[in-house]
Amino acid sequence: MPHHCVMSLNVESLVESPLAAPRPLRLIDDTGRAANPDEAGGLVLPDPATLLSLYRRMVVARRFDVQVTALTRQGRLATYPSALGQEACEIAAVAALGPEDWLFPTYRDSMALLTRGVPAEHILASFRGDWHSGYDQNAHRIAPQATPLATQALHAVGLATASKLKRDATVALTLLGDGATSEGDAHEAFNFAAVWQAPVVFVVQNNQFAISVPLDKQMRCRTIADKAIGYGMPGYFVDGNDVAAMYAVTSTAVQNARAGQGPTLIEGLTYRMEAHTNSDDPSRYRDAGDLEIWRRRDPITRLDTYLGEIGALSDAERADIRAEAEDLAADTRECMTRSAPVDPLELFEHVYATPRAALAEQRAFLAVELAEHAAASVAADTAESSTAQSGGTR
Amino acid sequence: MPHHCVMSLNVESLVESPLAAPRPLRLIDDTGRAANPDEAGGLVLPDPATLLSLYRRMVVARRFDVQVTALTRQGRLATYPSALGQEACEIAAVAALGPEDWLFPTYRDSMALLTRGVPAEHILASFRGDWHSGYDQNAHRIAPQATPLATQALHAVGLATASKLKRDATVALTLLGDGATSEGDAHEAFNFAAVWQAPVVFVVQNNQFAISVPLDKQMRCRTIADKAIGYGMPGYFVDGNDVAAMYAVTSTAVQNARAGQGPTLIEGLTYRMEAHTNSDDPSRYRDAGDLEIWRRRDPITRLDTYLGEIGALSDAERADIRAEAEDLAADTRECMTRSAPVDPLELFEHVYATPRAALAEQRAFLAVELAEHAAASVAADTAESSTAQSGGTR
Amino acid sequence: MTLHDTAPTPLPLRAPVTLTMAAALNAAIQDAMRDDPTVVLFGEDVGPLGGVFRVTDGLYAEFGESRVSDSPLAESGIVGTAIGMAMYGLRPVVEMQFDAFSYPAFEQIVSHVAKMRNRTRGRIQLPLVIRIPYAGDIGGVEHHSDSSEAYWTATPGLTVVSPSNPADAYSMLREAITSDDPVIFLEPKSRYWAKAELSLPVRTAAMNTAVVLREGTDVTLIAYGPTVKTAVATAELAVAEGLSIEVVDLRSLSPFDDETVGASVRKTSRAAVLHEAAQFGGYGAEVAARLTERNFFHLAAPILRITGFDIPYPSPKLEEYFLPTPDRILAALGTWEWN
Amino acid sequence: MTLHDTAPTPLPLRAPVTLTMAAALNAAIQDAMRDDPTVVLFGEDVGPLGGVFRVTDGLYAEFGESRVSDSPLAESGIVGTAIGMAMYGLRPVVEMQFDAFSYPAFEQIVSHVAKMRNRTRGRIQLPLVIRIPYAGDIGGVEHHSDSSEAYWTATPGLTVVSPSNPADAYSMLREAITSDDPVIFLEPKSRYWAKAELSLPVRTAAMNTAVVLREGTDVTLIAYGPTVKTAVATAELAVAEGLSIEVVDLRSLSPFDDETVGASVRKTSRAAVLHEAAQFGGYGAEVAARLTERNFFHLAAPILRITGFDIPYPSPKLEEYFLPTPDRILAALGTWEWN
Ligand SMILES: Cc1ncc(C[n+]2csc(CCOP(=O)(O)OP(=O)(O)O)c2C)c(N)n1
Ligand SMILES: Cc1ncc(C[n+]2csc(CCOP(=O)(O)OP(=O)(O)O)c2C)c(N)n1
Ligand SMILES: [Mg+2]
Ligand SMILES: [Mg+2]
Repeated sequence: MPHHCVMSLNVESLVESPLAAPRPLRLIDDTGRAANPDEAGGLVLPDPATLLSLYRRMVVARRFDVQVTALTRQGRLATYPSALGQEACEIAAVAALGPEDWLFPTYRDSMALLTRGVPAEHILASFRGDWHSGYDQNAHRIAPQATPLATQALHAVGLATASKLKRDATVALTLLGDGATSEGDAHEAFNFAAVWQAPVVFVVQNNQFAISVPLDKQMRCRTIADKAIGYGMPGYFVDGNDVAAMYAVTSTAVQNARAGQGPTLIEGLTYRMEAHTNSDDPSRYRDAGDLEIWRRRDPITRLDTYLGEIGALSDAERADIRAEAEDLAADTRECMTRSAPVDPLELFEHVYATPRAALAEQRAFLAVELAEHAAASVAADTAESSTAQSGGTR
Repeated sequence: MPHHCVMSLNVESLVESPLAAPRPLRLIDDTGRAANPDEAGGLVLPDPATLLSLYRRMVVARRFDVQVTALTRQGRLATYPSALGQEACEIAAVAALGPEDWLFPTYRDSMALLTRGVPAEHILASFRGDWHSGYDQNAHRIAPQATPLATQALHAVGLATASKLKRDATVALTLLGDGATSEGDAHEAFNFAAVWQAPVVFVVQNNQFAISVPLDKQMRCRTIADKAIGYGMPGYFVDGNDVAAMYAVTSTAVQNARAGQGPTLIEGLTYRMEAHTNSDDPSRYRDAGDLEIWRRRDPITRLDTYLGEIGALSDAERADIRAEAEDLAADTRECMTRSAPVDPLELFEHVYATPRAALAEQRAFLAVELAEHAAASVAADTAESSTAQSGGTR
Repeated sequence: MTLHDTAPTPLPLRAPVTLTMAAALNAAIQDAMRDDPTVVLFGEDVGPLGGVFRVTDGLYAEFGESRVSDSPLAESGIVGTAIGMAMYGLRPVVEMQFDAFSYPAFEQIVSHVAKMRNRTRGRIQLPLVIRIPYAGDIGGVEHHSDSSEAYWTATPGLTVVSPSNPADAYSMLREAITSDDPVIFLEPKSRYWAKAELSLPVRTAAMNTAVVLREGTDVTLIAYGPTVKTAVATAELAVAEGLSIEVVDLRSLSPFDDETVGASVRKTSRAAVLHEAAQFGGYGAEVAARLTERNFFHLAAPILRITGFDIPYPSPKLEEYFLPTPDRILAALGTWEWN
Repeated sequence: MTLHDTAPTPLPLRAPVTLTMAAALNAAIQDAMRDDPTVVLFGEDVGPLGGVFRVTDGLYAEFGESRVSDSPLAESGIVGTAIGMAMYGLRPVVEMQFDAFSYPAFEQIVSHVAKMRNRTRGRIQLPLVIRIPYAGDIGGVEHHSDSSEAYWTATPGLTVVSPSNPADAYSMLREAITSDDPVIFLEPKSRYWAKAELSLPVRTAAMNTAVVLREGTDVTLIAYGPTVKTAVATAELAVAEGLSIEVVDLRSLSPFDDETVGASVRKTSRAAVLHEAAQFGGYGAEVAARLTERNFFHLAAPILRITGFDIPYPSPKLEEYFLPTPDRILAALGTWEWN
C-alpha cells in the first residue's frame, strides 16, 4: 500500500505567485518629497490645510509622549508605553473619525486619546495608578485603553454591528499591534467583521516588535495586510510613517464603512522608537543601529520638510505649534506633580449596578478600618508633634 | 478640521484582483472521467493500484459509517457524527500518512480511524459511552478524537514541532471542519505552524455546514484555502469528493513537511450527507434538494465509474470489496450488541500519574457503596426470586 | 439586518399551559424581545435550527436576521462582540452551546464582562446575558456535561444564577435580560424537559434570592440547578426514615442569599450542600465556608458537601456513579453523629 | 533548531550564593535543562529578553533557539502546542506573561491539559509546566495582579503549587519539571525579589506537601505564595500581644495536604486562611470547608478567611486597601470570642 508514494508534484502554491511584491502605499517619502505615483496606488494627497492640521497634532502629541516618558522615569507614573515614532498612525486614525464614531485603543495609544480631546490628566490617571480607566469613555466615544491584547477588536466589531442594526452612521475604529494579530481574538474579530459586514476599521500599527519579539517570529506572511484576504475584506499595506497615506487610507476606510461597505484592515508599517515600557530594556533584543534607520524615516520630520517645501509651513507656524506643545507639556507636568487623591471606598461603588449586601458589608468594614487608622495617625501625629516640640530645644 | 474629508480614492483592494477565480483542483470529475488538465493544476493522477486501494477503503469505511448510524438510531450508541459523503477526504488523509506519523482527528473522523487500523469497537467505545477515548492512541499514533473545535490543531503543531526538534521524520496531520476554522485556536495553529515551519498538514473538510450554520455565515473569503496566504503557507483548494486529487495533494503536503518545507493548508470541498449527529434535524436549515446535487458528486460512485472504465475494477473485485465491507458491518453490529462492562472504580485510576490521597479516599468510598448496593441487590434478587417461586403457581 | 425601534407592548397574562423548561426559556426570550427592541440574540445554531436544545426555536422566524442570528463559530467572538453591542445600548442574549464551550470565551468573560463596569467607574455597563446549558446527567459525551459554576462565581463582577424549574426559568431569564449587570445564566440540561403548568408572564421570587422549596426541621439541603430535584427526592425518601429535610433552592449563586439560607441553617442546625461539580474547589466550598463563618455556634455538625468526585466528568455509562443520588445523600447525612 | 540528546550530567552541590526568587527559578530551569535534554522552554519574550521578570535570563544564550524560544503572541497557542510536544516526549516549560494573560489559554488548560491523561486511560500523559507570574502587590496596572488560583484548583487533573521563598522556588520548580503530571506553577510576583542564601541544587520538602514555617499554639495562619510573608509578619507582631501564631505555608494548593494542615489546626483549634484573591468563591473557601469538615469538633471558632474584597483587583494606588495586612489580620483574629 503506497504509504509513501513519492509523487513529483508541481502545484503552484497560492501564496507565492499571484500577489504583487509587497510595497507600502505612500504619498510622501522618507525624504519629505511627494512619492512616486506608482507608490501611491491611486491614493490622493490630502490638501495642505489637512496636512498642516495633521502635522500640528503630531508635534503636539509627540511632545506629550516625550513629556510623559520623562515623568515616568521620574517615578510619577507606574508605567507608560510610549508610541514615539508612531505619531502618523495614531493621529491619522483619530483624524479619520467623526465625533459620533468610536475608538477602541490599546495601552500604547495615549497620543490618539490626546488627539481626540481627552485631557492629559484623564489619560494618565490609569498609568499613574488612580483608576483603571480615567476618562469619560462615553463623552469621548473612546473605549478603555485595552491591555489584554486583541480583545478590544471584538468589542469594536460588536459596537459597529450594533450601529448597523440601529441604522446609525457610527463607525468603530480599533488600533492593534503587530503582535496582537497573533491572538485568536484578532482572527475572530476580523472574521466576525467580514461576515457581518460591520462598519469597523482595523488599524494595525506594525511597529515590528511585540515587546522583544520581532515580526519574523510573529508571523510568516509577507505583510499583515495579507491577512485580510483570508477574511474577504480589503487590506492595505501602508507606510505607517507617512501620515498623508495613513490618513488617506484610513479616512476612505471609515467612509466605506459608513457607506455600508463593511470592514477594512490597514497595516501601518512603523517602528517603536522607545522601549516597550519604562521597565523594558531593548538593548537585550534589538540593534541600536535600527533606531538610526528609522529616525531617518521620522513621520514629523518628513512632513515638516514637505510642508516647508510647498510653502505651507512657516517658521512662525512652527513656533506657534511648538508653543502649543510646550504649553501642553507644562500642563502635563503640572497635573502629574499635583497630588491626586483617591478614595478607597470607591472600590465598592462600581462593580455592580445592582447593590450587593456583601459589598456593602465590606465597604463598611473598610470605612471603619480607615477611620481607626485616621484616628490612630492623628494620635500618632499629636504624639509626634509634642515630641518634636519637646525635642525642639535639643 | 477635516473630520470628514471626503476623498475619492481608488485603491485596489488586495483581496479583489490578483487572485485567480477559485476552482477546486481535481483529477477525476463528477462523472468519473479524468478531469481537464487545467483543472488538475499540475497534479499527477495516482496509479490505478493506489486508486483501487483508496476505492476499497472508501467502500469499507462507508459501510461502517452507515452501519454505525443505524446502530445509533437503534439506541446502541449515545451519539454518532456521520461523515457519509466525506470518504474521499477521510481516506486520502490517512493514506497520505506513514506509520510513524500522527493523526489528530475530530469526532467526525471515525472513518479515518478505521482506515488507519483502529478496531471498530475501540473507535465506538467513546460514542457508546464507555470511556472518553477508547483506542490505544500511542499504538495507532492517533490523538483522541477532539470535540472542542480546533483545539487539536494546536496539539498537532506542537507534536510536529517536537518531531522537528528531535530531527525525527514524523509528520502530524490534523482534520478540521469548516466551522472550526472560525475559532481562535485554528488561527493560532496555522500561525504557529507557519512561523515554526512545523511538519504539519491541515486538512479542512469543508462540508459547508457547522451543524446548521452554512458557510456564508461562517466566513466571507472565497475559499478556506485563501486563509493560507495570511500565514505565509501554501494553501490548496481541492475537490474534496475526488479522492485522487485529495490524495495527490495531501501526500505531497506530507512529503513536503517531512522534507522540512513546513506546513500546508488543504481545503477539501465536500458535503455532509447525513445530519450533524443523530440528534440533529437538517430539515430545519437546509434544502433536501442540495442532497441530490451532492449525491451526483459522490466520491465512491465517481471512482467506481473511473476505475471501471479504465478496466481496473471488475465485478469480482467489487463483490470482494463488498464482502469485506459486509463482514466489517457484521462485526460492528456484533460488537455493539455485545455488552461492554465498565468499571466504576476505574474513574479514579487515570486522573493523575502521582497518586492522591483524596482520590484514594473517594475510590474507597465508592467501592463500599458499590459493595453495599451489590449486597442489597443480591438480597432483593433472593427475595424477588422466592416471591417469583411462590408466585409460580398463580 | 436592521433593528426597528418599536414601542414596547405590555404583555397580558396568558392562559395556563404546560411548558418544559426549554419552552419556558424560549417564551422568556420571546417575551423579552417583544417588550424591548434592544434585545438581540445570537450564537451558534440559535437561528433557523433554534439551538441544539431548541431553546431559541421560532425566534428567528419571528424576529428575523436583524435580531436573531447564527454567528461564526467562535465563543470568544460571540462574547466579545456582545460586549461591544452592549456598549452601544443593545441587550444581547448569547448562547454558549455547552458549558465546556464557554471556555474559549473565558478571557472575554473574566477580563471584560466582569470588569468593564468597575473599570469605567460605572460609565459603561454591560446588560448582557450569557446562557450556558450546564451540568450533566444527560448521557452526554465528554465536554458536554461540565459544571462550570465555580469559575464564574469566583469572578467578582459576574452575577450567576441557575433556575431549577420552568417557572423560575421564565421569571429569572426575564429578570436577567432586564438587569443592567451581566448575568451568567446556567441552564441545567437535565431539567430542560421538566414540565410545569404556567400562566405567562409568570413572576417568581427575585432573581437574586434563594427560596425554601420545602420546609423541614432536621437538616437543610442546599441545592441549585440540577441537584434541586435530587434534594427534593431525598427529602421525600427521608420522611420514611423519620428525617425532616428542608430544601433550599439557591437560584442565585452570586450573589449568595445569606439571609434566607442562614435562617434555614440556624433553624435546623445541620446542612449539606449538593452539586454535580467536583468537590475540591467547587462552589459548595463557598457555601459551607460562609455559612460556617456566620453561623458557627448554631451548627450541631459540620456542613457536608455531597458532590461529584474530584475527577473529570465521566463518560455516559459511568455518570450514575459520579452524581450525588438520594441514597448517597442519606448515607452521608448518616455519617453525622445524631444526638 | 534541533534538540540534541546529550547525556544528563549529574549536578554537583554548589557553594552558597544569595539568590532572589527570580534567580532561583532561573537556576531551576537551567539545571533542569542541563539535566534533561527533553526540557524545552517557550513563551512570550522568554528568549533574548529573558522574560519580563528575567526568570529565563541567559537561557536562550546557553541553550539556543532549539530549546528556548519566543513564540508568537498567543497563549492558547503556547499551551496547545506544549500539549503536542509533551505527547511526543518533550517536557515543555511555558510561561504565561501575567496571570490575566493565561485566560486565553483557559480552554486548552481545562479541557486538555487537565483531562488528557484521564481521557486516554493514562496512555498519554502531559509532563508540562505552566509558569504563571501571579498575584499583586507590585503596583501593576489592571490585569497584571490577578490571583487565578481558584480557577485552576477547581479543575480536577491539575496540580497547582506556589512557592513563597527562593529555596522552595528552586526545589519545587525542579520537581514540577520532573513530574509526569501537568503543573500550574504560580510564582508570586511580589516575591520575585525576595532573597535567600542557597546551595544549589537545594531540595526542600516534597512539592505536594505543606510546611509548618513557624510554630505556635493559639492560632494557625494558613498562607501560600505572596501571603506567607504577611502571615509571618503577623505572627511576629502578635508576639507582643501575647498571641502565639503557627504559620503553615501550603506550597501545594492542589493536592491539599490535609495531614499537615489538619494536625496544626487540631493543635491550635483556631485557624484563618489568607489570600489576595477575592473571598467569594476563592481558594480559601476550600481550605475552610475541608478543614471544618474534617476537624469540626476540634475547632473553637469558625475558620476565618482574610482575603481581598469581592471586587476586581484595584489600581496601584488602591491595592494597599485591598490586600490583607498584619493589622487587618490581627483585627480579624480579635473578632473571635477568645475564652
Ligand atoms: C493576552 C495578552 N497577552 C500578553 C500580554 C502582555 N503584553 C503586553 S504588550 C505585549 C506585546 C504587544 O505587542 P504588539 O501587539 O505588537 O503591540 P505594541 O506593544 O508593539 O504596541 C505583550 C506580550 C497582554 N497584554 N495580553
Ligand atoms: C469550542 C467548541 N464550540 C462549540 C462546539 C459544539 N459543536 C460541535 S460540532 C459543531 C459544528 C462544527 O462544524 P465544523 O467545524 O464545520 O465540523 P463538522 O461538524 O461539519 O464536521 C459545534 C458548534 C464544540 N464542539 N467546540
Ligand atoms: Mg508591536
Ligand atoms: Mg462542517
